[in-house]
Order: sequence, then C-alpha cells, then structure tokens
Amino acid sequence: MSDASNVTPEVDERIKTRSRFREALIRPELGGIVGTAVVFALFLLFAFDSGMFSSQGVLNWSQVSAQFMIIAVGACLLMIAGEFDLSVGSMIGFAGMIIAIFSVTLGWPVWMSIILTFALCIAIGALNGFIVVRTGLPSFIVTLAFLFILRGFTIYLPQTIERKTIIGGISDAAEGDWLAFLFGGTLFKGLFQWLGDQDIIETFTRGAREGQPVVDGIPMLIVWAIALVIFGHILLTKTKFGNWIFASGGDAEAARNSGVPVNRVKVLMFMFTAFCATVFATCQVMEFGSAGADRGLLKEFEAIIAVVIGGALLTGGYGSVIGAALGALIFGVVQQGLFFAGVESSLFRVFLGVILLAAVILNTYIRRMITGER
Amino acid sequence: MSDASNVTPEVDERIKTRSRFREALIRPELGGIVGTAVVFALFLLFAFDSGMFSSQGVLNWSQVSAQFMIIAVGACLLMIAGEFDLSVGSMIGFAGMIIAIFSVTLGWPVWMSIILTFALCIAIGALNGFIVVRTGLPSFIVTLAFLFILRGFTIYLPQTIERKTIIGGISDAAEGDWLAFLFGGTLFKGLFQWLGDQDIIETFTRGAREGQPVVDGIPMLIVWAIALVIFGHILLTKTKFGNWIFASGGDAEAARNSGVPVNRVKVLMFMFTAFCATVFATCQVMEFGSAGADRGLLKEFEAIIAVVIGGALLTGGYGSVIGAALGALIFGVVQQGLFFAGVESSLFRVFLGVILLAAVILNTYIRRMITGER
Amino acid sequence: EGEKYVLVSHAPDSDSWWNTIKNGIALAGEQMGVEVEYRNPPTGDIADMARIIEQAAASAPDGIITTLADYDVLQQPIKNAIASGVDVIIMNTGSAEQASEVGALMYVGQPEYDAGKAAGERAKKDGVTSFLCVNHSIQQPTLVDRCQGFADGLGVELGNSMLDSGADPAEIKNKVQAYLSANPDTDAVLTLGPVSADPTMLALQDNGMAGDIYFGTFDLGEEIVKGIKDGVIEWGIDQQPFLQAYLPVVILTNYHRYGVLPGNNINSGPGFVTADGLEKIEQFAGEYR
Amino acid sequence: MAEPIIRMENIEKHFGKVIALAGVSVDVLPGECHCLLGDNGAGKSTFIKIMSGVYTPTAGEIHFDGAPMNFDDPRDAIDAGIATVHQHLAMIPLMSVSRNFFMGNEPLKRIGPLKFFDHEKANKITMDEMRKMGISLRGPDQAVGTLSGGERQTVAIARAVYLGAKVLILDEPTSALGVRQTANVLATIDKVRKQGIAVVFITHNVRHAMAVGDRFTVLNRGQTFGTARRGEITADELQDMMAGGQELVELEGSLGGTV
Amino acid sequence: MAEPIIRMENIEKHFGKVIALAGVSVDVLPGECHCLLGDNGAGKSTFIKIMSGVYTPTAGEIHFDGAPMNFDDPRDAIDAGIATVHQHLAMIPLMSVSRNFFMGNEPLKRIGPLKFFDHEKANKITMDEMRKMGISLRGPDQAVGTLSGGERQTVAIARAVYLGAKVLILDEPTSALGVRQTANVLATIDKVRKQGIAVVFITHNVRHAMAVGDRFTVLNRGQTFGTARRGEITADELQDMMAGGQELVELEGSLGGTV
Ligand SMILES: Nc1ncnc2c1ncn2[C@@H]1O[C@H](COP(=O)(O)OP(=O)(O)OP(=O)(O)O)[C@@H](O)[C@H]1O
Ligand SMILES: Nc1ncnc2c1ncn2[C@@H]1O[C@H](COP(=O)(O)OP(=O)(O)OP(=O)(O)O)[C@@H](O)[C@H]1O
Ligand SMILES: [Mg+2]
Ligand SMILES: [Mg+2]
Repeated sequence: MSDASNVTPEVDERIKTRSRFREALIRPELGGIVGTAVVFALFLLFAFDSGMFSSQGVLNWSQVSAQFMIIAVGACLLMIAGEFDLSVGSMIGFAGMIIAIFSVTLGWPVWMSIILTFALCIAIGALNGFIVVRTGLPSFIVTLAFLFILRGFTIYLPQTIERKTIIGGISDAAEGDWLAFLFGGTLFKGLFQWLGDQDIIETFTRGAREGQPVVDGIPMLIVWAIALVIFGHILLTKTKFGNWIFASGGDAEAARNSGVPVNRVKVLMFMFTAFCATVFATCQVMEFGSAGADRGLLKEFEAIIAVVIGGALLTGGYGSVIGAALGALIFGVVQQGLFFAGVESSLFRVFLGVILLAAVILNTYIRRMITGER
Repeated sequence: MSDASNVTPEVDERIKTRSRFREALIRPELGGIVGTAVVFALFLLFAFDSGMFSSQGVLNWSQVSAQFMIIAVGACLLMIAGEFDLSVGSMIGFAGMIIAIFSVTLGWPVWMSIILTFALCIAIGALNGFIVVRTGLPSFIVTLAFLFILRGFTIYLPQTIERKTIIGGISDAAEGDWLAFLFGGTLFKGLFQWLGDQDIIETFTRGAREGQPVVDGIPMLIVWAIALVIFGHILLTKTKFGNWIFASGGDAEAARNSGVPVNRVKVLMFMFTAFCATVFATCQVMEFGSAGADRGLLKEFEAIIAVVIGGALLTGGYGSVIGAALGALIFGVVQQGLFFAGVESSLFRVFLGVILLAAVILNTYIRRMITGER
Repeated sequence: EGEKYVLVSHAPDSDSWWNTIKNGIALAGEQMGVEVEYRNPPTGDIADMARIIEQAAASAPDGIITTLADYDVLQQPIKNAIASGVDVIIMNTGSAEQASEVGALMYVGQPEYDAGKAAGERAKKDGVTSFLCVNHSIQQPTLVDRCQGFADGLGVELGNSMLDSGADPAEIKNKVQAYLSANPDTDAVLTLGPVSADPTMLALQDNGMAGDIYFGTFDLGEEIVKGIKDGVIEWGIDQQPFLQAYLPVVILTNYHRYGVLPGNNINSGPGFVTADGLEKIEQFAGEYR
Repeated sequence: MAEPIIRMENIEKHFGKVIALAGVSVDVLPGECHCLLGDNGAGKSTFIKIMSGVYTPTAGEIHFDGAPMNFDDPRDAIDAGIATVHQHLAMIPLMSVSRNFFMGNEPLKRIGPLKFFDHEKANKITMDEMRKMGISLRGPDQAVGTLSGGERQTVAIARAVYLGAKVLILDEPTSALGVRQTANVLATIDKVRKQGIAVVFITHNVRHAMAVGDRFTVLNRGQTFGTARRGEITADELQDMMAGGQELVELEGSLGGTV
Repeated sequence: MAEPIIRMENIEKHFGKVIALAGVSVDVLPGECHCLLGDNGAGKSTFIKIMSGVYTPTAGEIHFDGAPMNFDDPRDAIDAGIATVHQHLAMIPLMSVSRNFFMGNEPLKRIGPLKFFDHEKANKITMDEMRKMGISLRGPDQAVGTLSGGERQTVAIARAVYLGAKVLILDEPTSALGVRQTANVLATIDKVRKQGIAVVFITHNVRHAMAVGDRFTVLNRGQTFGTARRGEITADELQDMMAGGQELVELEGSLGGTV
C-alpha cells in the first residue's frame, strides 16, 4: 500500500481548522454539564438564603434528583439501545401495589414480597421487549399499551382485593426486614449524629427531635441512584455489552449483521428499565409505608426528559448515562429550586417545558459538531 | 426498447400467486374496518338491551367518538406527514381557557373571543412546527415541551386572574352569538321533533321537557367531526397537497429533492392539528359553558391511539383519515360500551391497552402484505 | 327488587378517597338487594364526566347519584336524565341550591367551599395567621375551593399559599419541605386528602416540625387517623363519604319501593375528627371512613 | 456552438469545517451528455446539488439560459426545467409508483372551482412510461418499496425524463445496476440527448462515460481538472485523472491492467 | 484440488410470495476469489446472506469445512470464521470508528473477575489497520458518520480482513467507489486471497471480476448458470451471461460496444 503515505497529508487540506478547545467540548454530556452549571449558578444567585443550600435543603433536592436518576438510568440505556418505554410510570405504581398486596394483604415476609415483585416486573419488562423485537412494532405503541394495562391493574387489583386504592401498613410489616432496609433505610447515621454534635451540620432546635441532626444520614434512595449511575456508566462505556447497546440503537440491522445479538440486547434493556422502575417503587413504598394506585403518573415522561436533557438521541445510538444523571439533577434542582425561590408553583410546568426545549436545542448543536454538521 | 416485451412475462415467474380477495383486502383502513365490525358485533351481542342502541345511547357514543375524531383527523394528517404532537391535550385545555378568559373575564363578544383564540392557537401550532423544521429536533420532544408549557399556562392564568381553575358562565355570554352556535348548537331540531311526535324516537316522559324528543337534533360537534373527516380524506387522497403530505412523511429528504415544500407542509399540518384541537375545545366550551384546567388531559395519546388503530404508521408516510375516523369510532364505542355493558370501570384501561396492541399487530400484518413482507 | 343505580363521580380513577364511596354503594347495594355501579372519568376531565352521565341516563337505570363538580358542565346532562325519567341525587360536591335547581331529589354531602371556610375559621380561633395548602390535583376545582375557603375563613389572601404539589409522594414531601424552609414563618399546613396528607406528615417528621406546626386535613385515611392519634394532625375534616354513597342508594331504593323521601337535604359533613374517640375510625379508615 | 444552457462559475461550497467545493466552473450545452467524473468525495454530488437547487453555493454564480439564476429551493430548479435523479434515490418506498412518479408535479383536474389530483391520468402515464422503460408493474398503485433497486432507479429516470426537463442530471445512476439495466439506462441517456436535452451524467465507470459522453469534466478534491471533448482524451487518460492524477502503475501491474 | 471450505447445496429461499432463490449450489475453495455475478434481483445478496447466517434457507444444505452447518444467527457464521461486508453498509454512523471496527468482536481485558472492553487496544489496532488501508483518521474516536462513503467501505473491509476470517464475503464493495479506491479494494482482495483466505466477491462489473476472480458463478432469476474457472470463459461471454443470457446486440450497436 505504497500510496497510503501519499494520501495522508492531503486529507486535511479541505478541512478548516478547529480549535483544541472546541474539540474537547464536544461530548454528549456537554449539554448536561453546561446546564448543571447554569442551573446551580442561577439558584446560588437567586435562592441562596432560602435554605436551599443548607444541609436539609441539599438533602431535599438530592432526594428528588435521585428519584429521577434511578429511572433515568434505565430509560437512558434503553433509549441508546433504540427503544423507549412509556410504561415506566405505570410500572412504578404497579410494582408498589404488588409489594403491598404481597406483604400486607397476603402477609408474606417483606423480603419475599420484594423479590417476587422484582421477578414479576422484570418479566413484564421482558414481555414488553419481546413483543417489540418480535413484531417489529415501535416501542412507543407497545409500551403505551402497557401504560394503560398496568395502570388498569394497579387500580383494579387493590380495589377488588382490599376495597381500597391505597394500601398502607407496609412500614410495620417491614420493621426489621433486611431487604426492606436496603431500599428504605438510612446510612451513616452515626456519622451524621457526630457531625451534628460537632455543629458541622444543623440540628433541630425545637420539637421532638431537638438536638438531632436535621439530616440524619444518607437515604438508601440516593445510594441506589449513585450505584445505578455508576453501573450504567461502566456498562455503557467500558464493556462489550455497552458497545452492543450503542450498536443496537445506532442501526439494528447493521449490528445484527455484525454479530451483535440485537434482540437480546433490547429485551435485556427493557428488563433493566423495569428493574429501575421497581427499585424506584420499592424505595418509595419502603420510605412512605404505603402503595397507591396513583403513584408514578407521568414518570415516564420525566425519565425521558432527563435523558434527553442529558444529551441522548431520541432515535437511539447516542447518549451517556452521566448525561442522563446530570439531566435528572437539573430536573430535580429546578423543580425544588423554584419552590425555594418562591416562584408560583403552577408555573413550574412552564419552566420545565422551556428548559427542556433549551436543553435539546443546545444538545443538537453539540451533536451536529460531533457528527460533522450533517 | 425491444427487450421490454421479453422482460414482462418473466417477472412473474418468481412470484407465488396471491388471490384477488387477499389483494382487495390490503388497504390501510382494513384494520379499522375489521375492528369496527368486531366491536359492534360484540356490543350488539352483550349490551344490546342496555340502552346502548337507543337513540339516546347512540347519541352518547356518537358524541364521544366525534370528539375523538376531531382530534384524530389532525393527528392523522400530522402523523402521515411524519411528525406528531403531544401537546394536543394541553392545547385543548389552553384554548378553552383562553376563550373563557376573553369572553367572561374580559367580557369581549364570544365570536371575537373564538376567532382570536383560533388565531392564537394556530399560531402556537405554527411555532411548534417552526421549531421542529428549523432545529430538526424530533417532534416528540418539542411538543412534549409544549405539553408542559401550555398546561402550565392553563393552570396559571385563571389561577392568577380569576383565582380559580375553572371559569364558568360562558353559556350566558354566548347566548345568541352566531359563531357560538356553529360550535355548540344543534341541527335539525324540527326533524327530530317530528320524529319524536311520530314515536319513531323516544321522548321525555316527564319534567319540563315532556313530549320533546330525548335526542333533539344533531349536535354541531358531530357535524364538525364528519366535516373534518371528509375534508381530511379528500385533502389526503384527492389533492396534490395530500401527495405532499405522504411524501413529507415517507422521506423528507427525497420529497424535498423532488420539489415538495416539506417544511411548509409540516408547519401547515402542525397548524391544522392545533386547529382541530381548538375546534374540540370550542365545541366543548360552548356545549358545557365552562372551561377548566383539567380539560383535555391525555387526549394527545387518545388521538394517537385512534390514528394508530386506524392503520397509520407512527413513523409517517402511511395511513388514512377514514382509518383514523374508524379508530376514533372504535375507541368511543368501546369506552362508552364498557360502561353500558357494566364492566368495572378501572378495567377500561386494561381493555384499551389490549385493543391497542391487537389493532397494531393486525395493522402491521396488513402493511407487511402491502409493502411486500419487508 | 333489583333496581339499578349508577354513581358517577368526577374523580380520576387513581384518586384513593373515592374508594370509600365504592365500598359504600357496594354495601348499600348488597343490603337493599339492588344493583349498583360506579363510574368516573379516567383522567378526571369533567367534560368526559358529562358524557358519562348521559351514558348512564341512556342505560335507563332507576336512579343516578352524581356529584356537581362543575355546575355549568353537568347541569344539562343531569336535567336531561331527570327528564327522561331517572331520579337523581346529588352527592359530595355541589350545594343544596344547585341540587334543587337541576331538579334533583336531594343533596347529600359537604359543600367544599363552606367546609374549607369552617376549617379556616376554626384555625383562626386557634391563632393561625398564615398557612400552606398542599393541592395534589390542582386541576380539580373542588380542591381549589377548599383552599380558597380556608383562606377566606382565616381572612387572608390565598396568594402563593396554595402549592401545586403533584401526586407523587416523594415530590409532595420534598416540595412541602422546600416551601416550609423557604417560608419558615408558616403557621399551618392544610392538606386536601390522604394523597397529600401522608407524605406531608413524613415531611414534617423529617424536618422536625411534626406536632409543632398546626396541621389540618380534609378526608380521612389510615395514616391520617394515625397522625391524629399521634398528635401530628390537629383535626381531619370528615365529610363521611360512606354516608354520601350509602344514603342515596338507600333513599332512592325506599323512594322507588315505598315512595318515602326525607324532607330535607343531608349534610354528611363537615365533622371535625380530633384525637378523641378514634377507635371505630381507626378500624375502618380508608374502607368505610 | 450552441449557447450553454447552464453555466456554473467558480462555485464554492463549505460545510462547516469541510470545504467540499473550492471554485469549480462547468458549463453544459443543450443536447450534450456532459460526464462528471472524479474520486469519492471529489464533490460531484455537491456540485450537482447546487445545480438542482438543493444547496445554495457559498460563492459563485449560476447562469441558466443566459440569465443569472439563484435557486433557493429544488422547486425553483424543477420549475426552470432541471430534473435530477439523486445518488440516494428520491423515491418514497411506502408510496405507490404513480404517486412517486408525479411527486412534486402532480397533474391536476378541475372540479368546479377546486383542483384535484388527477389519479387516472397519473396512473395511465405512469404505466405507459414504465412500459417504455421495459418495466412492467403489477399496477400503478404498487408500492415503490416492492420494486428492486434497479427498478426503482428506472422509475426515477423515467420520471425525470417524462417531466420534460431541459437538463437532466443523473448522479451515479448505474452504480447499483446490472449489465442489462445499465445498458438500458445508457440507451435512455442517448435517446434523451438526441431530443436536445442536456444530460449531466456522473459515474465512476470510465467505460460508461466513454459510451455516452460528449464532454468530460473531472473533479478532484473540490477542484476541476478541466473539461475535455470526446476524442480529445483516451479512456486511460481519463482513468488516470479520475484517480487524482496519480499513475496507478503498481496496482495496475499486479492486477493486469484491468481496473 | 483443495476441499471446499463452504459447500452450499440446492439453496432455496422464499420471501412471502417472492421466490428469491430457487435451488442454487456453489462451493468456495480456500485461497480462491469466487466471483458471484448476476443481474439486479438475481438473488446474489440473498445467497450470501444465507452464507453469513443472516437468513436461514427455506431449503438446502450448507457444509462448512466438510461438516454440515446451520447458521441461525450472523454470530454463528462469524464465530465459524465467515466475515461479511454487506451491500448496505454494516457501519453505525454515530459510533466511533474503533467501536465500529470491533462491533460484535470486542477485545476484552480482565480487571479482577470482570472483563472490560479494551479501548486502548481497540484504538491502536484500528488506527494501524486503517493506516494500512491508506486511510488516515483524525482519531480512533472519530464518528463513522464523518467519513466519506469510500472511507466507510474501506473500514468495513479492513474490519472483515482483520478479524481473521477463513472466508471473506464482499457484496458489491466497489459499486460506489472511485477508481483509486476500487484499485485499493481489488488489491486487498488479491492480498487476502494469497493468505489462503477464501473470498466471495459480488460485482456487476465484469472487469473487476476478471481482475481478481479465480472462478465465476453467474446467478439469474434465483438460479445458477453454473460456475466457470478463470481462463475457461471470456469477459464477453461473462457479460452476456450476466445480462440474463440474452445478447444485447441492439444496444451494443448503438453504444459502440462499450458497456
Ligand atoms: N451535508 C454535508 N455536510 C458535511 N460535509 C459534507 C456534506 N455533504 C458532503 N460533504 C463532504 O463534502 C465532500 C464532497 O462530497 P460529495 O458527496 O459531493 O462527493 P462525491 O464526489 O459525490 O463522492 P461519491 O463519488 O462518493 O458520491 C466530502 O468530503 C463529503 O464528506
Ligand atoms: N426481505 C425481502 N423480502 C422480500 N423480498 C426480498 C427480500 N430480500 C430480497 N427480496 C427479493 O428477492 C430478490 C433477490 O434479491 P437480492 O437482493 O438477493 O438481489 P441481488 O442479486 O443482490 O440484486 P442487486 O444486484 O440489485 O443487489 C429480489 O426480487 C428482491 O426483491
Ligand atoms: Mg456522490
Ligand atoms: Mg444485492
């Protein structure tokens, strides 16, 4: 190949130079990073003394963001694999209700209820995926059907079995259960008590809990969120399977021809999304002690929004888990921050829409740069 | 080209025969036609004596179906043009609220309020479309943003202006208004009175309206639905613009290269969808006399479901207005029919999901036949 | 024997409070030997509810029991139903005047605005001057009425005191916390049902205000009853949904069988449930209470 | 010599950081087949997309029929009489052949004050034209997606020819075609040219170019090596120019000079 | 003569109502370049897709290395040592070149009990292999979407070659390529063949086939006209067979026999 050397120098003659700096900028997370910076800057400016950045305030928006993160990780990987799942919200309601029915109505041990619920929900996720890959239908439609079906059962089941649509009393049942702690517990209580004693973090000044630290530990919810983000990020960028996820979403046919087991990848991602939704539901049920038929409404959109703000491409094949996590963080901070800043609460939706729009336009611009302005 | 004749006979040697009957079957509406037949058969069987097929019962599901049809026509044309609009539901709430604010709060004449609302909503539709065609973002995201923005304003505006989320008293304001009649009136009152007098249709047996027919005419809602379906069908199948709609949705790039003004087509379809949503809202407001912030929730999905049941392809370029109208009819009949049949109302969603899934699988099968099993 | 009654509500089907209503009509149906059905618009869209009333009328039941969540929207369908020979009782939302205006037999329920106002007046007596109203379904006019009534009862502007919290418990909890830490001088919290009350209670427990801040709520539920017992919640306004569902069925049945009808409307609420005498309530909260 | 129907002067086109065309001048005469040759990425497709109004040039002038022209939209070019068959087909698989055939140029019939798409006429013409090209359809409403690649290519060419253009641009029409289909396309070019229509024909295949070309322009890395008339240049010279002016001695040697 | 590495016997494939292959037998020897020729829609792509496990045949048998084989999935074929470059590229535009290069065959490195994608190794190999093919990338993480068609084609071929197949299948690799790129691909085929790898090469261009082919199989309408060895057949005969056995006298005449 002696002409190889001839080609090399000429290739660049037709390419205008592009600065190193600009090169460094173009990564899928960029939109998320910029967004996060802007959002924090704004709230530091306008809501600094509202308590938003006290230890309690931080915990507050961290928890909301962590919730979004848990479902965003699943939605992100699924979206990169070229599909999406509108049944996430209904799945959250359904999973919570099933745990409640198993543990309260049927009186099974909580750990068993949780494990069975995970098995059931992941199986439903697999069914979703199976229908999508076998019929070739768009996942929008298939999962829309499951949005209705699961929500229907979430209302119907407790109504027929228990004559109510909120089942409470799970806290009592979960008392001392090892698996329940994994979802509803709080870590590092000692450390936080010590921090409170040392006046490093605030303590209650009145009421029953006077002297205790305002923030008494890290809720497992946040631990799950961080663990899932790390897991998702490593899976996506550092493993063979991650490459398959990109490939399946980028061009399923091409991936299949190159030996990527596309159907398996997609079904697994649907299962993972269901897993994330179930984690969300279990944390919620364990924290609040009750399951309601209205849980999880609109969560599917919120997950998709977080993922898209985080730079993923709705059509698949492109995105990043870190980006999605930042999207979730932005989402959570904005939502809570508006309350801290005292903005009329019904305007929250308007802000959400505007931020979404701004974020995707920014992301598109970045992506065009990466793929060469096509 | 003397070899033309040589080619002709041979082409078919590799094609297995396909019956005339099967040929006749493969049209986009087929799923809708089969579905409608099945649905009516089932309800005639199981709910015949429930009053579902009395004049009042027929009017009931006709009105519900007509509502779905109005938004389905818009969603159908837009979907065929390759986009979709998740802000339809919020647009319905928004449009109604704006009419109420103009006519009740500001006291403007109703006809003026209606016209201005139409102008405003169509402009928002155009903005939606403009953002989509200019940024190349998926319409899912752009219209999702507007779903939140419009719903936010629908709650915020009356809340700040009138301190409630529902504005009534429009009926009084609309009394005698010519344009209000076009949306909230009833046609053929004389005919129906005569039919009632002849005992062909039921009449009220007591109260202030004793002797009057239970169904006193055709509501303008139904007239609008039929008119829009006919308009949409002719536009799509019989005009040059219809060909452009198909082309824009089938492959925007190819269409553009062939001289189809794709951007214009798409923006116009967004405007038409907004128009349909506003018709829906105006009919509703004029019939019921009040606008509420909860109006139109989830209607975007219902429109999309009707269109998809009616055989359109979610990815654009394929579908039929008649199919969408049949989808809306199925939807309306099933929804109301389940009530007539006395099915537990929380199971409605389960049915809806199952029907949706069954319908799309049937439609996919049909479409594969049309496009040669690819 | 075997009369058929339909109850139409305005609640989205995930609203858990309406459960008691379902149980109420079911029990009454069983006891009276009549057929009862519960129907509601899936998303809580009141325009859809109008269609359901029309549908119910078309299916020719003996009576319809319905709420008057939006008078403008619902009056015509109700009038038509009555004209076609169906007897109607208004329950829950609406008022006695509106009920007689549409031609209903009677009204059983608790006028929302008045209930809110009564609560506000009570809170004012207890020294409350500012409050937070946690609205978990801001689209529903009846919920706004409660907040508005409370504000008027207190004699303050509603303004930003009404929080559009959404129905997700974690969001409600965190939004309440955010609001309270941004507005630390808030005296009282008002929640509008179990959906918002349960997470709000947790929020207060978490930020140490439980038992310290004045906390009232509408409607009962398991957790609410527990909260009243624990002293976290001052009072719950019990409008006794069971009666709103049970009584109309019984009244209609007896009316149709024997032609008897009470001469007056029935106010099922507002009754303030406090820490005294909670036993029965505890047992049946969420089911019949 | 006739006046050129299109004269493109010093056309430049930049895509973001990529300079696709760096000043190319070409003119096209009526009734000639003008071959555009060049390496991958030389800018051929970009050049003809400017001609057909898909892109606006970054710099440069276009003269059409003597007058300066500025196509903002493919529609403008089509209206002016420039029909293009793009490299990546301009066919819509889910639409019927006849709808595709008339896409953007629908025949109309009046009914009262309104104008409707004249399906009958469209169907008839489509069937006729396709038959002339040697393709027999199951029916005019057969979806394009059911045709083979070669058949689709033929529909696209038949459409461009039928729509009565003054200039017909074909971007690598033969690259995916079999021998017989290629012969068919070349014969069509020949026929069209004889009707006085100017044809711009892009190909990588020197033999195809030599078979029908009257003039040959070679592009290289966004610039032109100039235009040669038929007979002024041999196939081998053309081959060398297309490869970027380097002599492929080494490769040719090992492969027996048959590329 | 060596044992065939692949023997396909009486392969049939039906798609719904279309009979794409009606019983085709072909064998491929190690170290040979076996050219598969034929008209559009003759069934070439379908045939090699069966070879590479994309489709399962409706009827017929496949023997690989002497043993009967049944590929259910492209993975099986790849694992057995069959690398394929499909007609419609198997590249994913949004992914980087190096991710594409190793798609489905990712190099792994162990960290503790876990295995991770070895990006460093992947990047290094990709850069090296691409350099060998005469393409210099901006970096291994450049997205494939930013490459020209010819460059992408080259990546696909380099990948197939690198992955150390026993059989390399190329479906019309040269159709969209310029002269120089074509020469490059043909030279690569030549080189690969000499390493003892069997190459199946599909093309419409007789000259390309004659340049590297050892044996030639012509498909026509889902059937085979048989296989000829190099030297047993002339380019013209091949040309006629590819056109479906009809002599294109008429066309040839008007175009000067240059197709
Ligand atoms: N929309 C675009 N954005 C960015 N770069 C582009 C775009 N279109 C073309 N290019 C670049 O411009 C150059 C010329 O492309 P063009 O398609 O005109 O080449 P070509 O001569 O038609 O090649 P081929 O023979 O492969 O079709 C290439 O480097 C290509 O990558
Ligand atoms: N998935 C499919 N479904 C239906 N028909 C198909 C499918 N794939 C191929 N065909 C048909 O099978 C026949 C053979 O197609 P194939 O792609 O194998 O031809 P080819 O020889 O590769 O042609 P070309 O030279 O144009 O690439 C064609 O008639 C084609 O339309
Ligand atoms: Mg090109
Ligand atoms: Mg092929």
